[in-house]
Amino acid sequence: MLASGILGISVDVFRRVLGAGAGAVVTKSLSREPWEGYSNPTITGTGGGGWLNAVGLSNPGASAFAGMLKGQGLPAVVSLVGSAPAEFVSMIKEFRDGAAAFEINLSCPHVAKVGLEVGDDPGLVGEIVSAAKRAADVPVFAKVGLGSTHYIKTAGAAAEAGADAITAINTVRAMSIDVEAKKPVLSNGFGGLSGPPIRPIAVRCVWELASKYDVPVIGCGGVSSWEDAIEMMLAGACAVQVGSAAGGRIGIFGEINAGILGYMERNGFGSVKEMVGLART
Amino acid sequence: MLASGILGISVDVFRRVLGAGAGAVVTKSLSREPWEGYSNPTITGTGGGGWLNAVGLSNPGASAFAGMLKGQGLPAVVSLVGSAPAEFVSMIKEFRDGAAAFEINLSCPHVAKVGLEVGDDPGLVGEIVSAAKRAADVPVFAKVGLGSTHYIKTAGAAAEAGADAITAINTVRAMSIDVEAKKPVLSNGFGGLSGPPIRPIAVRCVWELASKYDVPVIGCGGVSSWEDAIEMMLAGACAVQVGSAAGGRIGIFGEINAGILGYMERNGFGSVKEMVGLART
Amino acid sequence: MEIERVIDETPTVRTLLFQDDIMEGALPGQFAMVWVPGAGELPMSVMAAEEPGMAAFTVRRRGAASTGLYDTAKGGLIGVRGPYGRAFEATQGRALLVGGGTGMSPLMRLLSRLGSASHVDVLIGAQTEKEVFFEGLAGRLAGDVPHRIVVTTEDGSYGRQGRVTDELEGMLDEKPDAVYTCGPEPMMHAVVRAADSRGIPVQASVERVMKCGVGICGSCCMGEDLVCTDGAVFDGKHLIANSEFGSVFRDKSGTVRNV
Amino acid sequence: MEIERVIDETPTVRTLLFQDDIMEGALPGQFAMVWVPGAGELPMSVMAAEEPGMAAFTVRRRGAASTGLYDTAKGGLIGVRGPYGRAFEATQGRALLVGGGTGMSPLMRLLSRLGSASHVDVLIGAQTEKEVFFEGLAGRLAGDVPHRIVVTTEDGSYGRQGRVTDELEGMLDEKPDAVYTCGPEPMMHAVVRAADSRGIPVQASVERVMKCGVGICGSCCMGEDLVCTDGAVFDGKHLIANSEFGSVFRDKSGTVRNV
Ligand SMILES: Cc1cc2nc3c(=O)[nH]c(=O)nc-3n(C[C@H](O)[C@H](O)[C@H](O)COP(=O)(O)OP(=O)(O)OC[C@H]3O[C@@H](n4cnc5c(N)ncnc54)[C@H](O)[C@@H]3O)c2cc1C
Ligand SMILES: Cc1cc2nc3c(=O)[nH]c(=O)nc-3n(C[C@H](O)[C@H](O)[C@H](O)COP(=O)(O)OP(=O)(O)OC[C@H]3O[C@@H](n4cnc5c(N)ncnc54)[C@H](O)[C@@H]3O)c2cc1C
Ligand SMILES: Cc1cc2nc3c(=O)[nH]c(=O)nc-3n(C[C@H](O)[C@H](O)[C@H](O)COP(=O)(O)O)c2cc1C
Ligand SMILES: Cc1cc2nc3c(=O)[nH]c(=O)nc-3n(C[C@H](O)[C@H](O)[C@H](O)COP(=O)(O)O)c2cc1C
Ligand code: FES
Ligand code: FES
Repeated sequence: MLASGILGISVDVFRRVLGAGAGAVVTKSLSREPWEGYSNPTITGTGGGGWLNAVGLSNPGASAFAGMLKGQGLPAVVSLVGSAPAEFVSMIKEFRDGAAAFEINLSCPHVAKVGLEVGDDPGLVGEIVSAAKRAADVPVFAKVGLGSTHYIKTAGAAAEAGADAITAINTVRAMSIDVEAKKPVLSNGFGGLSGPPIRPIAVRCVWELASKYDVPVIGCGGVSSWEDAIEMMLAGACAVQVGSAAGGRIGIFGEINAGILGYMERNGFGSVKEMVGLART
Repeated sequence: MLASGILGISVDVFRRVLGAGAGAVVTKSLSREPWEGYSNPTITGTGGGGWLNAVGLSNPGASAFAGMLKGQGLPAVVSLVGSAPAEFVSMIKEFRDGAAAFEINLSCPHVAKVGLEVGDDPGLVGEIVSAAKRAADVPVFAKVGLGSTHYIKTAGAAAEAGADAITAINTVRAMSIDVEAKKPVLSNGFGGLSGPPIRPIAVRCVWELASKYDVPVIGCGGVSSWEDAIEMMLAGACAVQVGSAAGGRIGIFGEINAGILGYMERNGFGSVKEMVGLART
Repeated sequence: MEIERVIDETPTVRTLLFQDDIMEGALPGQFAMVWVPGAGELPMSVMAAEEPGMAAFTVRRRGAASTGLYDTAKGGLIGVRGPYGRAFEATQGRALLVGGGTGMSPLMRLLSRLGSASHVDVLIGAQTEKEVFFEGLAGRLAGDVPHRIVVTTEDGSYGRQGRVTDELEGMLDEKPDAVYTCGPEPMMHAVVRAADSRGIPVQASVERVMKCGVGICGSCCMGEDLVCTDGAVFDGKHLIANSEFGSVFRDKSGTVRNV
Repeated sequence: MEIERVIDETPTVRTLLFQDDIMEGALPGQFAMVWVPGAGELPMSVMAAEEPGMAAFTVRRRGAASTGLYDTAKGGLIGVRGPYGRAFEATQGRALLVGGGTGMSPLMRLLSRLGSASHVDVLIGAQTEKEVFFEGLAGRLAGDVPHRIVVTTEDGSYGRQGRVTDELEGMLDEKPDAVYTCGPEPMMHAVVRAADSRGIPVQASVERVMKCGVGICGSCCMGEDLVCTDGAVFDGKHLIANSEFGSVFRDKSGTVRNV
């Protein structure tokens, strides 16, 4: 599954990603109004395949996107950001016929008032997820990350409020400073770290969540090979999202699928389900 | 400065590290009684120079170590772990004549009842640091990391209780699973992630701490070159610890010193102080 | 990267030269993400430099980032990542280069690598005399290759009056083996259609909003293409099949807008 | 890594063979960190295999990890990282190899690479007949190189009665050009001192508690040396200068203990 914010603003690109083997795509997180996001630099490499980004949730707004998706029949998970239950409800209503599921972004680590700042308030998380569940006629996922409130609490609040799955994790709040310029590289200063560097952290979170709650977990963070995808599943993820690694390498979805199939054959697994959480047993 | 837990159990090795250019060394975190730690595998590579470890705070105990350091006159920061103020006080008393400072480990992410589990309780942190301050006649540092309580609160409690510096950060709780064995690699399952992958996270924490509190910050996490050390300083660190990168490369301390000197010359800095926090201005 | 020399091309366009082996090795049409600390970061085609070992960017000041770069003086520091993207494929024979404004910059780099062409025509478009640049440089870069440089200005203050597209038909009649173009999208659209309709291979370097430059963020999408990694240089046939080329682009929020 | 063949050497020692290019390329004396899922991880000298393309470990069952490895059957999976550490430097001329127990393993690998030696003596120590192994293999690995293999058992049940050190003096009298040793530390200590006092270059492969194998954790320290990266093979002169060699080691907690 393509992770949110990666290549996520055009239906044509979604089709290409799906054609390359992704089972589903998650849209860029959408807000009620269009957002320009932060000015460049919004992305910088951190070595070892890591990326630091503060795109600032730039997006054309939920209405515009709903229009694009309408009637296309794509397996598109619509990611949403906002600060209050009513915002999410009004956005969800725009997507009648067009969203296969919704993912509530409770974990963007670099934009004020939304994302992590919402996720850090488990009470609000509960309200938002309940409201979203009532408004939506498709599954609702909650995406968590490392914030100032432990993600386990945020996920717990979402699970209790009826979330159909927890996506873990978003990028990790971080910063890079250029020693010659003597300034943070990103225009926003702080950004979110993604890619292979955060994989061991994401695997741990998937494991902890799958051990603690009964709700399905979608693994996200640093997956860049079929081995990484299997690792997530063994930890307890029933689906896996690929973000940064799809950058410049859309064919990765096919490679991962092929790798998983080969692995299942070699190990005698009849279905993905048999692998989910196997390392925990 | 050599970080805790790296090469940190023998005076002869400390001398070698100091000879290579380290300004100070931090000992392995010591407990009141000797601890065997977890069984192997206790360390595994995670790619991109990253390491995941769950050594389990193996150490020969504070008394044995105090005997080793006594009268050696080494610039050794003694790292301590424990669960209650009295434990720290009794350990500190063993080190009359031998410790240049103490570092209270509030952040080991993989051992129950100590480290992060203490750091996650700001009230307890305050008590421990106050008690340590009263008992010690040398400076007391508090080392924080990413736990279930936001590290900013832990650091705040330590600062209020009189900590002379905050060391940030420890390893980040994480996990690696081997897809062939279908089991976590480390015997303990969870471990702590260190090395270049966590550098952007550590830089962010140093920045946030230095922006929020008046207490000096010691930067630790992923530093493996002089540029990384400067990056920490520009973010607000007045001293920098090198951990994983010193592994197999003790000469790194000299390289970093030379790099910093060259940088200061090129940029016309007369003292390290002029650089501390410069990127925040 | 330290800027070593600055050339004023027009009142709003400057070329900044610097020493860098990696950029010096960029292929013509490739671009870099250029960071101007404090001002922003923006994609810039790598420009040719006459000095060996040097590379350059030619920038027109428009918004914050480009103005920040424009204002960077000799000795100023910029950050550069790249080169990124696909380059022009230099073909043999007779070449026609059609550029407008700073779109001339990748064409100049291409021109400096066309040593084995049999003949090169360079068609430069500008609004007015003051905005004409690279005419002299184009001649020098073409060197021994037989060449012709034609300038058009919309107000007729220099060269031929009109738009580059007015001159295009005549030059296509001379049957070039390949056409290369970079400039405002309506101009490129016209060039691509005209060349393709005559069966002449054409390549164009397309511009879109870019944030990452490496195929992660999707901001540069044009139909199913990502301009940063699938382009910026595309083959004309591919562009004609892409319904968004010459028609719509996405602004910084991702909202669809007309070109 | 999949185990392809298991050889029972003694009732407590097995050799496990597997296919792996990286380990096959390990130099004699280098070690690997071997993970036995569920049982533990431990340092193992890379052993010689007679089959081309194969590498091996020879393990004696002692605690949990070594027993887990010992119990790994054909088809079983182990994880291997490395090779790590410094290797034996093979010198020319006449060589004397002195080993005890599984310490024979790196010496066997060394023997398989001593093709240009003029003569090789192999001195093998064991407690009793049942624990003697590698005698036949040593002969095969020495191949065309003139060699002699001497076995000692403490109970005299096989070979000469006594300890290897009893035979040592006589063999040193034959003036080998280089001595290589690996085994229990008191034995190595004796061998190093004896050879060095006669001015014969000697190298020994030392054992310490290892957690990381790459110089991070410090658990393997011996004086100021880190056995994992500065060794495990050290030059005899260096060892004699190190006051901890033959005297103390640190257990898993880091507590200093007598060898
Ligand atoms: C591959 C590539 C190569 C480029 N090479 C050069 C070059 O060599 N020299 C050069 O001067 N510029 C070049 N550009 C354009 C440059 O990157 C900036 O887009 C331009 O300088 C404006 O940026 P700004 O941030 O200063 O202004 P902004 O504040 O972003 O915008 C200023 C004005 O320009 C418009 N604008 C910005 N970007 C676009 C766009 N992609 N499409 C349509 N309108 C837009 C805005 O709407 C606004 O009206 C290139 C662009 C790309 C994608
Ligand atoms: C570089 C190197 C190469 C090695 N090569 C081999 C080899 O080829 N074959 C082989 O069988 N073994 C080898 N060993 C030893 C092996 O790694 C283990 O230490 C041994 O098998 C015991 O491990 P265990 O975990 O099973 O037992 P544990 O439970 O750790 O210990 C069992 C017993 O052995 C003692 N012991 C363990 N380690 C040490 C030590 N370092 N020094 C002193 N006593 C110790 C313990 O105190 C205990 O009495 C090597 C060790 C090193 C450092
Ligand atoms: C450029 C970029 C933009 C992103 N935008 C969003 C977003 O809008 N919403 C969201 O929930 N996550 C966003 N993310 C986070 C990713 O969805 C994903 O959680 C994270 O990158 C970790 O996965 P990865 O390591 O596979 O990239 C973004 C990540 C990147 C790199
Ligand atoms: C093998 C190992 C053991 C460690 N042991 C300790 C410890 O005992 N006490 C402690 O405070 N930190 C310990 N740490 C954490 C380091 O001191 C440091 O905070 C962390 O590794 C991040 O720095 P680095 O990226 O430079 O390694 C250990 C780290 C490693 C890799
Ligand atoms: S600029 Fe980010 S995908 Fe092209
Ligand atoms: S085994 Fe860790 S330093 Fe040697």
